[in-house]
Amino acid sequence: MTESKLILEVKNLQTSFFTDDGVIPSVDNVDFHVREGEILGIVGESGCGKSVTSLSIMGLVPSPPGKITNGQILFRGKDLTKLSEREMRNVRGNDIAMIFQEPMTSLNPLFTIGNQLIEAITLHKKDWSRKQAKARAIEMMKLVGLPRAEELIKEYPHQLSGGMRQRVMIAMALVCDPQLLIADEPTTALDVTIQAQILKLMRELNERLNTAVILITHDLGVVAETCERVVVMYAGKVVEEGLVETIFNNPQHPYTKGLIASVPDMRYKKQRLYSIQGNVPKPGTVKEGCRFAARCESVFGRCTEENPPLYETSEGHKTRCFLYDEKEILVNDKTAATS
Amino acid sequence: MVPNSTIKTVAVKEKSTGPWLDAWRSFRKNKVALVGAGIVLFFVFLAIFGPLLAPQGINEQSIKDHRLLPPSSEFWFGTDDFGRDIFSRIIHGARISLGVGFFSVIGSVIVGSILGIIAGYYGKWVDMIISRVFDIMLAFPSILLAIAVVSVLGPSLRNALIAIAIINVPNFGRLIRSKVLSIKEEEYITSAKAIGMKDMRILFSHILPNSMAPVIVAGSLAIASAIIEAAALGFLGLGAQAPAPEWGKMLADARVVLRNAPWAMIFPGLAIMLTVLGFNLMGDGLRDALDPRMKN
Amino acid sequence: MLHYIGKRLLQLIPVLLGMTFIVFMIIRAIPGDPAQVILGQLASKEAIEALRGKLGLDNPWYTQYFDYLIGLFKGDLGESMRTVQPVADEIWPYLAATFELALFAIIIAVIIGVNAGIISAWFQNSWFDYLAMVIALIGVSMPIFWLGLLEQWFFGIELQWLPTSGREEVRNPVSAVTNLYVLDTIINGRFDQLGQVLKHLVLPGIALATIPMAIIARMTRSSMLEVMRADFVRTARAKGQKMFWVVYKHALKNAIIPVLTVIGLQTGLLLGGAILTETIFSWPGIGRYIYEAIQFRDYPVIQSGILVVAFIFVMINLLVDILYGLIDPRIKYD
Amino acid sequence: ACSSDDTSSEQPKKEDEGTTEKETSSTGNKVLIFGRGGDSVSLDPIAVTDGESFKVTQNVFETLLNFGEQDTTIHEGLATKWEPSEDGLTYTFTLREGVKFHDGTDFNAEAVVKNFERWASGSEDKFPYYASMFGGFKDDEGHVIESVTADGDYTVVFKLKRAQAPFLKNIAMSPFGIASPTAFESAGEKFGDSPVGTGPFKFVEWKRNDSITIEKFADYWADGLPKLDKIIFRSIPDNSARLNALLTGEIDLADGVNPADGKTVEGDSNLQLFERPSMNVGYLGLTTTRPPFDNVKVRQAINYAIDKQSIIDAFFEGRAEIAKNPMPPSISGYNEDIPGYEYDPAKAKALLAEAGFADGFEMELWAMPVPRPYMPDGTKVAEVIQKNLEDIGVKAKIVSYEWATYLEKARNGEADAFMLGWTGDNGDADNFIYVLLDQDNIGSNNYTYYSNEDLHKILIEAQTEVDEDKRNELYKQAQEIIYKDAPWVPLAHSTPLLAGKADLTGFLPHPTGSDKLTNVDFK
Amino acid sequence: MTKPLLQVEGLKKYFPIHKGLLGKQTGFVKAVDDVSFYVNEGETLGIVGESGCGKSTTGRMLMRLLEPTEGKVTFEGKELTNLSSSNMRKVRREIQMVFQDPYASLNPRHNVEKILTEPLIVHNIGDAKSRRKKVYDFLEIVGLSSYHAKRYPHQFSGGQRQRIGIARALMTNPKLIIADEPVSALDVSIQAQVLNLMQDLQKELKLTYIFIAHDLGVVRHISDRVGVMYLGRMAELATSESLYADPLHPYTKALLSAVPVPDPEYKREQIILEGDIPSPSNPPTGCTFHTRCPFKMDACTTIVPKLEEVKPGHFVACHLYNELAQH
Ligand SMILES: Nc1ncnc2c1ncn2[C@@H]1O[C@H](COP(=O)(O)OP(=O)(O)OP(=O)(O)O)[C@@H](O)[C@H]1O
Ligand SMILES: Nc1ncnc2c1ncn2[C@@H]1O[C@H](COP(=O)(O)OP(=O)(O)OP(=O)(O)O)[C@@H](O)[C@H]1O
Ligand SMILES: [Mg+2]
Ligand SMILES: [Mg+2]
Repeated sequence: MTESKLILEVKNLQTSFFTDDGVIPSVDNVDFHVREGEILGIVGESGCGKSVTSLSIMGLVPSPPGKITNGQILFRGKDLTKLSEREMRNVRGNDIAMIFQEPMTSLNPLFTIGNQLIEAITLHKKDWSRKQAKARAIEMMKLVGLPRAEELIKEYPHQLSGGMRQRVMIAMALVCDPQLLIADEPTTALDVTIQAQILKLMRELNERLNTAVILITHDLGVVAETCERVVVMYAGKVVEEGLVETIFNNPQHPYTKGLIASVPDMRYKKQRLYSIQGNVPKPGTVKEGCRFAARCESVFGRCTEENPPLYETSEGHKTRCFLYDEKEILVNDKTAATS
Repeated sequence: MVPNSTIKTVAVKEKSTGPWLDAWRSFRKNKVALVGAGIVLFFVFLAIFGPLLAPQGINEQSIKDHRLLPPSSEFWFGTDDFGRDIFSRIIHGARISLGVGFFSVIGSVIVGSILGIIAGYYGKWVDMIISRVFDIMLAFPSILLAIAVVSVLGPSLRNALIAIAIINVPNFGRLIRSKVLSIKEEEYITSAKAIGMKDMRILFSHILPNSMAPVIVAGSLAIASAIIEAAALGFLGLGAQAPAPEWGKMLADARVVLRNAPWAMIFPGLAIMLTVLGFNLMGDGLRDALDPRMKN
Repeated sequence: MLHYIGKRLLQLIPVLLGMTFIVFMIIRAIPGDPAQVILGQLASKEAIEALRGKLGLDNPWYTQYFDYLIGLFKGDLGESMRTVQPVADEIWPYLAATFELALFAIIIAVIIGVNAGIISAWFQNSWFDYLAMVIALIGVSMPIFWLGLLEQWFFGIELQWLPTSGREEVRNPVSAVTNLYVLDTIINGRFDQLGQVLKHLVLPGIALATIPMAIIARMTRSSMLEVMRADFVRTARAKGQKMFWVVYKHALKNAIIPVLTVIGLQTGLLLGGAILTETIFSWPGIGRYIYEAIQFRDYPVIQSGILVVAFIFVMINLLVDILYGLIDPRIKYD
Repeated sequence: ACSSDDTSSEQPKKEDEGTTEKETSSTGNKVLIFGRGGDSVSLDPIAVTDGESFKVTQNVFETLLNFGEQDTTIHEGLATKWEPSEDGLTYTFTLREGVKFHDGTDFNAEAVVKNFERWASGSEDKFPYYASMFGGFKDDEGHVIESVTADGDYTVVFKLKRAQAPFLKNIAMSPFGIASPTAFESAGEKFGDSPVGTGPFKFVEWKRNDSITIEKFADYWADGLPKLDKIIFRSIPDNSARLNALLTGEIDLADGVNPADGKTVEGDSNLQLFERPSMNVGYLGLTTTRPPFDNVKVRQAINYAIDKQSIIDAFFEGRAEIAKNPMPPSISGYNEDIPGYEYDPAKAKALLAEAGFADGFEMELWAMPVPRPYMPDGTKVAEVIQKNLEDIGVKAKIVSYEWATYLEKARNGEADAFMLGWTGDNGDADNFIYVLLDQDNIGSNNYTYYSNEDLHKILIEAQTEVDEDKRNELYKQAQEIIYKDAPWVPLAHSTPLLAGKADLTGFLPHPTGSDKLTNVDFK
Repeated sequence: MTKPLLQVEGLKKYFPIHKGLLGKQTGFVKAVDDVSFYVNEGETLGIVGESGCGKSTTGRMLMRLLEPTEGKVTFEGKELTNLSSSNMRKVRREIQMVFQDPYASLNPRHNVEKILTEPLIVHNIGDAKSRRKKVYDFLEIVGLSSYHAKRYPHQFSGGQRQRIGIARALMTNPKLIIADEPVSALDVSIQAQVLNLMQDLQKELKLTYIFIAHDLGVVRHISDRVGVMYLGRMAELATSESLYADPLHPYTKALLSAVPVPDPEYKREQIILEGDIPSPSNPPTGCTFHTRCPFKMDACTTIVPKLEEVKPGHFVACHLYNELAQH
């Protein structure tokens, strides 16, 4: 695997929600990076901050109550958190595009598919004529495997099936050749056979267009089949990061281990599933120590007192767990991220 | 063996709760709604204790000495053309306005709920008929309907109350009906059926309580509009009869002396506005507190 | 679509029939004898009996009702007992007056209400939001007759800016073509009069607009707040669309449907519910026409007047339903 | 042939009107805008009974005789001379010559006869006033007029079946304005929409519930009259709104000014206040058939209990006279010598005690829901009365109904005590006392169900008594009887107020409420 | 072979489609179309299939929460489809249901104690005291504590709510539990807890499950036999070993190959189906799968394949095997 250039670096990102119950850092000190042309997976259970992370990158955190309270998001070296709304608009859809979990609700039900696609184009290609834009839209629709593109363009979202809508979303995201595509649980709402179609499409597009992809999911299977590298999140923190093979074959963090073990495998029948006891802590309730400590089987004193940093246990494999402290490969968060 | 009994459910200390208590908590956080509730409470207080507090009665005329005096330290809101203390009359009037608002809405809620439940629950032609009747009543210009009803019954406070109750019935009826229809489709109703529950029990133990929240919200807002409607009828001379200090009637009476004594019109108007505002603020707050969809 | 409209119109028939029946029963329950009222205090018993006979009032109620219905089916709205004019001829100017006023009011209400609602939702919890919503709340809390009086007092008498009564400058009367004076002055090319007519609309228009404006603003706001949280709004932003267009194009179109319902309802309500405003501003409108008919026990006018108002009310709602279909492609009419 | 002529001649005429209108509007034309409380019902004066109709028809039509400028004395109208016969059964009218109807046809004896024929062959629901003033129609027994005949072009002879004392006054009433026979024959029922008379103004336009426009009739028989070019009657139902409109200059003359606003108008140098001479009475009727009001002592007690002066001070703003008789002093036959019941609660209590109601009783007090010239604010007056009654131990509950219901219920004798009033039609005592208190009119205008055989005899006698003095004497007796029986508490004879621009001249409000605007002008 | 506890024959549910305001019926949604199966006492029958294929409808018809259009459901020898509604209510004591959405299926205005007591009251089981005790016992059994009894549904996490749902289903000591996607709304780590709980309860209380899910891994894990549904029909029904090891129906094959496996090293030939799932209101003729089937034959477009036993205990509805059998 050749080392390619970094396209996105998220450093120390903290995004908080200012609610009636206080300030809740839903994303806390998150670090990761994306290389050109790679597919990075982010997994984690519901509410762990996956979507907030991606919205932070897009500058779309609902505000109020949300706000990026710390950290940097470097896109090709440019800090997105410092950009004005106007500059950010040029990034959105143009440099970085995003597709969302719910294909059913992510398209505006009252505008035609064509209208929405063309809008996405003309927003960034100011000098294009409508005709050009339309041609481009049709081209992209064909690219994502939509049949009857010329007719579909005049139809409304409700006339399309879920799978087709998600394809439209992908086409819309790719219409301006973005360098990075963020896909937030793009297949969660779809049936398995349709999910397979969409994932295949995304892999193909990634290869053909060399667009870097951040694929957010809670399905370990999807990660295993689609991504090269993966970031595991738990309660607003990155707990482990590494190549897909490494993570699945040699999970280090107790949470990752538990997660992998608790998935029922279709290929063989386990007598009893492993289960992580307890629940994900409510955001903001764990102030001190490791957020997984309350559910961790290997918990020891230090876990509830200190906040574990990310330890790089081997090249590109990092774990946020004191169990790996003994191995003396403590790395400073910052150096790890910039390397 | 008790499965998974090892789970340590972390006993976070939680406040005692219930849906209503929660609603109260979220209501309490809403400052504007609290102001509204404060205003309402203030007027409720007046309605109850007004007669004790008011410096004067409602009909202590003093045509020779105190006619149309401007506000002063003796007569805070001035006097009307009978030489009566407007301040005292407004205080006494709180009971009338709140009473009409409250009881007319109670009446519409009761009748509307019964009709709405029957329509929503039995469906078919019963629903057809009731819904059509609601349609008809809604298509009726409500103030004309009220005027017509009062014309039939004769103008009096009680009849104004009945008229207002009648015009509000279809609103509540429809609300309850649609609520019953939507709750009927909820999964917990299916689950109640699945445990073998009878229809009537489902209706009273599940459907009704769950349809009450919007009724309370709509009710508090309806009190607001009922107060205005009562005032409008009073203004047209179709509501409370003299010498009752009904605010709308006070306004109507004051029109004649508007040029000489604007205070006679300004204060009762303000009283109406403030009371109605209180109910509206409170209703809004209740909606936010009771209707989870409004929560951000 | 046409099919749908046809069907809806068919469905109207029972509602309107029910309406005629209810109105018929109510007005006959009102004590007071039209013959007496028409003939005045002087009339003798015989005269009253004679007139009752002539008006058909001594027939049993069902005969009277069926006579009225048969007339209706022939397109005959009856004849005013008081003025002896066919209601159909008489009603239009009144209706037009109210229609013009209501339309004016609702246009003000929509323009201000919808925009205030949008901006409030866009900048939720900003000072504008609070201010607009407090004003809206005060707006719905105000007895309009009181507001009307205050307006007259302030703008009419104190400042002398605006006329306080009637539809036109009487010294320079509009020659009626459609009876919608704004339109008439344009048709007649009398733009000097247009200004006057508009001036006359202002005060009653504002009084009438206040409540719908407040309701529309609140409705728009809550509807917008809901829509602004929707995924497709985020999608639009993710494309790099300007917030203004996200709000006014993507969100508004979705949020407008419940608002439309309210607008339709309010317009309908204004038509029949403007009695107090019409009285205070001496507006020769349908509300007062019917109100006076009630006072004079002019049965045919009450019946047909209410029927016409109700008819327009349901037609407006039908129109709103059709508009839904134009806005929302998911709604199919068949 | 005639009708085709008409239509052909009318066409160009309309165009003429159009052009003259434009001309006059360019030259400073004098337009009076008269704000009033309601719209007219019809502009065919004979078909209506409401004052708002007469306000307009009074200027479009003329009657054979006129009332005085501010009283109800008889003056010449379309007739210049009138001669009753000795027995009072024949009247000969000499008509004015050179008078034209607005449609261009000539006014003559023929026209008068046709008008009376039209009326006499009507029915009560069509021409109510005719029936009540002349005792019915052609075939009715009570019909007073035996015949109306033309004697030449300009003489009309009326033959009566029996003497009718107020005959000439009746003839002068607004309903009997002479209409163009050509017009009412061709218009039929629609005549009320496009009235044609001989009056100083001709009808132009009627916007229902809004305005009625009449304009100067160029061929009016009196030279230099009318002075105004146009009058627009606007209905502004609310008294305050109407005064507002006057203040903002939207109207020039406002009818029905609230007494409370009288001072405002007087204090405004741009305005002037007009007082309409009083020809009305406002009263509290006591239904004499309902206990305890069947007891004359109770009725007298109530009379003593009410503080009329306070009522007049507060709610008529002093612009009324305390009433002691059922008719106003301006009407001949008024009995000055009646002392009236002064305000004396102690006496009232004593009387109540005598009647066996020492502890008082409970009653309903009906308050008028609408303002009327004789009672500007019924409910407020009722509140004062309620208070007065409370002072003598009588608990009165104020009740109100909608106007039409109120009248019907009161007429049915359902009220204990009710407020009402009357404005005279022709300034005759009969029009008050007989109409309001005679037993013949129980179920009609005698709402108190008061009946007194002696009174009845006197009143019937007075109706045919042609000798003015004798007649007055009869009415004075009648008033004495009524005073003793006290079926009413007469409250006030009010002076209704009007307000107009300061530069208005020549406006003389008429006691009947129908004002001739012929001499009105702007300075 | 044990006697089947529940036997389903020819079950159908056609939802009429009403169009227009006058409600003219213009067609049917064939939500469930001729489905037959049985469940043995103590076993778990899994039903999988993609969204809208009629799983929930089937589940609901078994309890007559929906009236079947046609077909017979026999429970312990009683034909449920004939019972009067009051008798049916009594049977519901024996058959209980656990729902997909643990939040929506709990009345938000009732606290846990009330929710759990309700089935007892409805079926007149025990007195107030014994009911209370039973509530607390079952709270323990499903892994909650007694202090949870006074709380309201919204104060629980998803997994806990599902436990409440399960506890409620257990209150009347039912024999059969129909679980309609009981873990679909839960996170992986919580899903494992609930699945384990259900398995434990089954052993302990000798429960029979009909387990509806769309996650093939979960179904495999919990079921003894699995039925695969497609567009209202049963495409394949077999023991879970047989089905997962040797899927016969082309749809099952595609389905199995489409499921992502959490193992980056696992490589397989994926069958990616073309196109979308047709609408049940307008299902394809013949075999409803023929529009997407890679092995489509002429017969498939016209003849509806019957569910037939191709191997012992392995039923499939596909013409491929008809022919094989014939040859
Ligand atoms: N608008 C908001 N206001 C307050 N808190 C929020 C808001 N949006 C998100 N959060 C909080 O941020 C945390 C992370 O949410 P996020 O949506 O990123 O989770 P997620 O990992 O995407 O979960 P899922 O898999 O359910 O989509 C959650 O705990 C949530 O409560
Ligand atoms: N009440 C109903 N009226 C009309 N159609 C219905 C009704 N209930 C379900 N359907 C239709 O029947 C079909 C089967 O629905 P069902 O809920 O059984 O599917 P499912 O397999 O449970 O899907 P999911 O996995 O989404 O829960 C669907 O097409 C659905 O639209
Ligand atoms: Mg998310
Ligand atoms: Mg389902």
